[in-house]
Amino acid sequence: MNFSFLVNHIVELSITGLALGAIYALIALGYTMVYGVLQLINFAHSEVFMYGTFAVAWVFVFVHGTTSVNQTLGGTAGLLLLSLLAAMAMSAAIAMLLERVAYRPLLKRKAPRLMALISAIGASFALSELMGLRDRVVGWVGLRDDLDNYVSKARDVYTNPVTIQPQTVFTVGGYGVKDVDIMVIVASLLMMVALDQFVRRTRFGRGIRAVAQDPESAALMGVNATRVIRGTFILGGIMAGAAATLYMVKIGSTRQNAGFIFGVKAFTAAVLGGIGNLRGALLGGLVLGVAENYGAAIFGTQWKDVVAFVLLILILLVRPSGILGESLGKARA
Amino acid sequence: MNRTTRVWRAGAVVLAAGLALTACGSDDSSGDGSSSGGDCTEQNLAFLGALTGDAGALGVNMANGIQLAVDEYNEDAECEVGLKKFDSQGSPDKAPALATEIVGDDTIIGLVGPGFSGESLATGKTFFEAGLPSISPSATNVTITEQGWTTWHRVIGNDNAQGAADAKYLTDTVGASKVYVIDDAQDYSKGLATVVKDTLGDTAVGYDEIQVGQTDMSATVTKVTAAKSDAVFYGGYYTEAGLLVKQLRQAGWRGTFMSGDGAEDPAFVKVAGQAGNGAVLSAPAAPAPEDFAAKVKDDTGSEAGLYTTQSYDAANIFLEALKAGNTEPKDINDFIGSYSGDGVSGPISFDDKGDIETSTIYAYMVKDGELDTENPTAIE
Amino acid sequence: MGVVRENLDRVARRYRALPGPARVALVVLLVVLVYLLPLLRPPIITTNQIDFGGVMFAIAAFALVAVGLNVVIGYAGLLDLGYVGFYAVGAYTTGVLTSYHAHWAFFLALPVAIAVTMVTGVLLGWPTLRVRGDYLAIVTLGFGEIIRIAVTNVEWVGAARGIKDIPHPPNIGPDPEPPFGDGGLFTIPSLQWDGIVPSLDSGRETTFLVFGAVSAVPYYWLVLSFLILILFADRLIKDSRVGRAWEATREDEDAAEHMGVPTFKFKLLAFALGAAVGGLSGSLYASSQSGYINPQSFPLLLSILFVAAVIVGGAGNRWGAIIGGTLVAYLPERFREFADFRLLVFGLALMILPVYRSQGLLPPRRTIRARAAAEEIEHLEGRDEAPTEVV
Amino acid sequence: MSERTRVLELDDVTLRFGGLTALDSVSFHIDEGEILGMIGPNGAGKTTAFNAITGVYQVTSGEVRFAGRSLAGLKRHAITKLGIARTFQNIRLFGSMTALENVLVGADANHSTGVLSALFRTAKHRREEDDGHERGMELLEFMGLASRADELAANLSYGDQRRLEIARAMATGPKLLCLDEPAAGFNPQEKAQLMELIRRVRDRGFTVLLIEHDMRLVMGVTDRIVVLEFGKKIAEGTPAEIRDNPAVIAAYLGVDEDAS
Repeated sequence: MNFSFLVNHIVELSITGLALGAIYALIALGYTMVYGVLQLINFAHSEVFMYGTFAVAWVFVFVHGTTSVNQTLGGTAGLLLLSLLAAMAMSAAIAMLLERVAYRPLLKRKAPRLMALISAIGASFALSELMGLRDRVVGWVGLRDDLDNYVSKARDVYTNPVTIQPQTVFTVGGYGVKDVDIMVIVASLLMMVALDQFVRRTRFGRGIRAVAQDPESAALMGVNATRVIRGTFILGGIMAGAAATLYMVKIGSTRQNAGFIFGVKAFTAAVLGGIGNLRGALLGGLVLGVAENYGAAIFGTQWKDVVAFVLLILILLVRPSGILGESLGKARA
Repeated sequence: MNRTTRVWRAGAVVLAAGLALTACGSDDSSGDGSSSGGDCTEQNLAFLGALTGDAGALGVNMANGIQLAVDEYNEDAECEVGLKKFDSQGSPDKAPALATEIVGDDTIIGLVGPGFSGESLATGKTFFEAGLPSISPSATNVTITEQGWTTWHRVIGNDNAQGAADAKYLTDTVGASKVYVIDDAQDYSKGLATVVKDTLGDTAVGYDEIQVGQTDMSATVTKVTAAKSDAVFYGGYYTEAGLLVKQLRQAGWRGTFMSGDGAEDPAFVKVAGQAGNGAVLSAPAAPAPEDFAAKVKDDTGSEAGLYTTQSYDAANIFLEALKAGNTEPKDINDFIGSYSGDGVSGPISFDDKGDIETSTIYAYMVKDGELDTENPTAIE
Repeated sequence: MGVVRENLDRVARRYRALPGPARVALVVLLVVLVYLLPLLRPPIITTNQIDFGGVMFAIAAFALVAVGLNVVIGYAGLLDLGYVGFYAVGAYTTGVLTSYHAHWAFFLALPVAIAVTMVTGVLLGWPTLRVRGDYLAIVTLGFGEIIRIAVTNVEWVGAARGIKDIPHPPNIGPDPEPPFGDGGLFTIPSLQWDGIVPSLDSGRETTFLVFGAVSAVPYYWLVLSFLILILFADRLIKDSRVGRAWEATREDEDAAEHMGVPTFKFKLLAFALGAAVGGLSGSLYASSQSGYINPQSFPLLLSILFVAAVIVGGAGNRWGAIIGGTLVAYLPERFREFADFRLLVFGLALMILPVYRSQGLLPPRRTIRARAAAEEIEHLEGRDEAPTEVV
Repeated sequence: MSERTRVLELDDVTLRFGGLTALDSVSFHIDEGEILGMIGPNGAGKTTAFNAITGVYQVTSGEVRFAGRSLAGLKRHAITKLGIARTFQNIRLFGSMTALENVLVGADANHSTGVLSALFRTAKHRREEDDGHERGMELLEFMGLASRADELAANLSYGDQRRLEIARAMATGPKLLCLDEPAAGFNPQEKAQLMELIRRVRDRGFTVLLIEHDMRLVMGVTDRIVVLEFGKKIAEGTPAEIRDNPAVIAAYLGVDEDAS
């Protein structure tokens, strides 16, 4: 246990923790929204995120080539924007596919909720494995040579050729705050505010809240539940795409099972904040990211996940429905 | 080295048998093990290791080396020897049932493997109790040869040798005075890192553990930079090693990064990018000599890779035992125990625990965004 | 799919129509057959490339776990995504008591391992069973991870090295003297098949009754015996006040509470009993062939496969759990040639299954019985509308 | 009246949720063998009072006493075991269990077999199972549901489900049976049958608390009636008294309170 280390480096640990937490939060939104309208844990949401990270890397390879270089954040701004769009599109498409293939048939048949969970677990395995076998898939289609840069050794770590070299922007308490961390935190806050406003202000957002509150009355009032559900998946996918881009900025590498750990963490964040609650997801993500970093500083990095889960259990004991409680339309509809 | 597949372990499962996938990716045991002559009984070598899964590439390297040795032997042998391959996916949970299958097969006269330390520990007893001699080309964990399994051998230096050499390299060659030691809490990694840490003594200024699969290293980076260390030793595998060195460089850390054979892989550079430059990766193995590499390519159609030479040498010891007229497990085991010769990977003889007597540790450098696998420096 | 169900029903009906002694004889015959399976090595279902005895051991162990988890998920309706944690606690308790810190005999450590796991279940359940159902999933998942990370890093339980030399159950007859002495009373050869013609395979034999490292068959027998015991116990408990209380709680917790069911107590009980079976399986696993456990044997993925086994088989039906466990453990070994595609196909199958069988392969018996009752009533009332799907 | 035993007593019971006062100093009592009706417009606090009695809510102030004993702090299942049983406004049967099993769950409230006695099939276990089956079948018979015993609760007709709920509640062996709008969704003929049934229930020795919307039913079957409005008790008396009570008439006709 090393509390003095935590105290001495609290600024650095807080900021890097917030940046990580911001990514958790963006992914958590997908879990929380789908849970809000369907009361289902979308176990495959982690793969929605993972496909986004690949979209980012592929855009970089496509535009930049495979030579590995270091770049500043500013120098890659254009490319990043492009890959953000690509990642959002990719993740949204995967989310939509999930809804169509793994959920809608079950909802139609009124299958028990546990069965939907199994379907989601299956979809998660299948999507992840598909990414891990992409060299074979491309090989069957006969495109192996053309697409080699995108395929690579499918199970290996796939890395963005451009490494973003963070620059110090200003110094707080002896720690030089990096532009990358600021960018990650600010960008995810912006996304979150945009989504929050969207759900609050638009007709579609009202639809989501209505379905979350009471699907039957929503249907009576003329809300098309199927469209709302699909839209919810897409919105979650877009947020996951944004998370994927930020993740690639910060970490720079991904692999076919990269979604798993982040998915578990993001789901934890969603529950921590109060599942179904958008602002709760944000708060949950940030709290989790910072707590993990503090825990790693005090107990050693290997205990970081334990810190996260123990925190979850403790918070649920005190507040059984998460920090901010549950609501997607419920409390403030 | 002791990699086991991490996530897709125990239950890679097929539920629907009827799904038409028969056409693709079948990886049966390729050895037909057929006997050519009239009074030859069928005899096979077995290989046990990961052929698929995350570590599959390494197992394929090994299988290629064995295949080459077997093919060379069969060219002018009276009775041909086959090769049966058993895919453990590197998992200690899968390996015991495979080991049972191997010892239940009377045609198998010896085992090259197991590939990794975890599966070695899980199966050692089975092979020992069944009296099947084995030679591992790649399992380096120190404790395996401390079990009293007299049928177990390896043609590669163990982690003690490597850790001591790495620590020496850091202090003598690099001239580091403050080394931060990190590992990923896996058996292999921790063993190696602990030897390095203990050898370094006071020069090791800090210690942290990360988790396999972790991608954000910020807390560890803070620790390393806060300790003002001029070198980092990492015990673990290339993915986390690459991410770690990258994030250290991103935070402006300028010391020397060193890791062991778990990271000695071209993929390390892929993950680390330009940040990998200057990194030192050690391994208890020299690169394959050129003419040998050519033979491998010729015979199997694949490149020689890590552990191909060791596997070739291990297989050859069994084949020489056969040539010398040994067919009973006990005779073969005695033959291995007293064996002494020069393999492609170096001089080979075993001490009474089954460890190789002399092994050299090599340091491989990363330069200009590439791992130089051709010209390592031997650490004395 | 309807055809399968009809045939199953028909078999069940015919079985029930048999006279008592014939029924007993049939069951005994079936059980003997199941015990002998790894020695009979019947064609088609026997795995090649991997020891069939070892696979049968894995199947029995998986089925045992699934039956235990079925109590938690199927009966009490609690989604537990961290069951592997209990499995690990059982295995590590056995490891610590028999090898790492003490040298107890296996059968002495086994009940302690079960008790420790049960206590762990209560300690985890006490605070967490109060939170709502879906949260339980993530909390238990976290518990499984905490256990795994803890055993990876805590030196007291061997950390990443794991625990070796966990003693096997006691042998009957002389002990073997490795590497070249077999021990045991006598050896039983297994069969080999040339098409449909069986012959004795002298190379592949198991020594009676040596729990060694060479043959997995004795371990299979041991696990199978425990499985049968647990099945009996499961049935006795399910057909009692306890089983009814679980089902009522699962159906409507508030209503159950108002009918005098102390739901929290019963949920905790389900959790503890499920944990106990998990601990039993873990303990058996620890002392099996290799006598070696390490933290990598207990990944999160295993928990998810356990859950899949229960639900695929049909949550709430003990035979469904056995079938689910069997499939999840057996198919990947039988179809090893699919190699890299196994997990992909598994994933796809998990996606497809719920669409066609939304109650799992074998839905709880009740629905079958209820369907029969519904048919009868229809018959009596002379209606001929199709009965609506139950639940 | 005072020579009869008081089964349930509400003494100045107030229940607040945040700023909202759902029950405001409500007092009334039920005597043994009585059928007490509780009526009032929607939102008057009838179900809230019900929930306060059965332990769903803890009262903010005042006291609920059952057979002289305060119910404060008791869990719902403990209250059931003391002898208060209830049905639900919207039927809440255990759908995947058979009719008989539903009743058995109720009967189990008086049983105590645990895992061990179930495992070893002890004499106590067998006695309790037999007792449960006997009592369960008898109750189903009483409700006219015996032929449906093995049918899933979810598959029963609406009226049968209502009756099964009452049987399940009776199986817990209560002194006081609380029926929450048992006639909801019934046609006049079914309502008449229900009235008859409630009387027969009382004749078996149960005390009944009845929440009901349908005035005719309440007037026809109860001995006394308590009227709630906006969480306050506005009247109490025999059906005849209630029928003529101006406050009740005002509440039901929606006349403005200030005007009355």
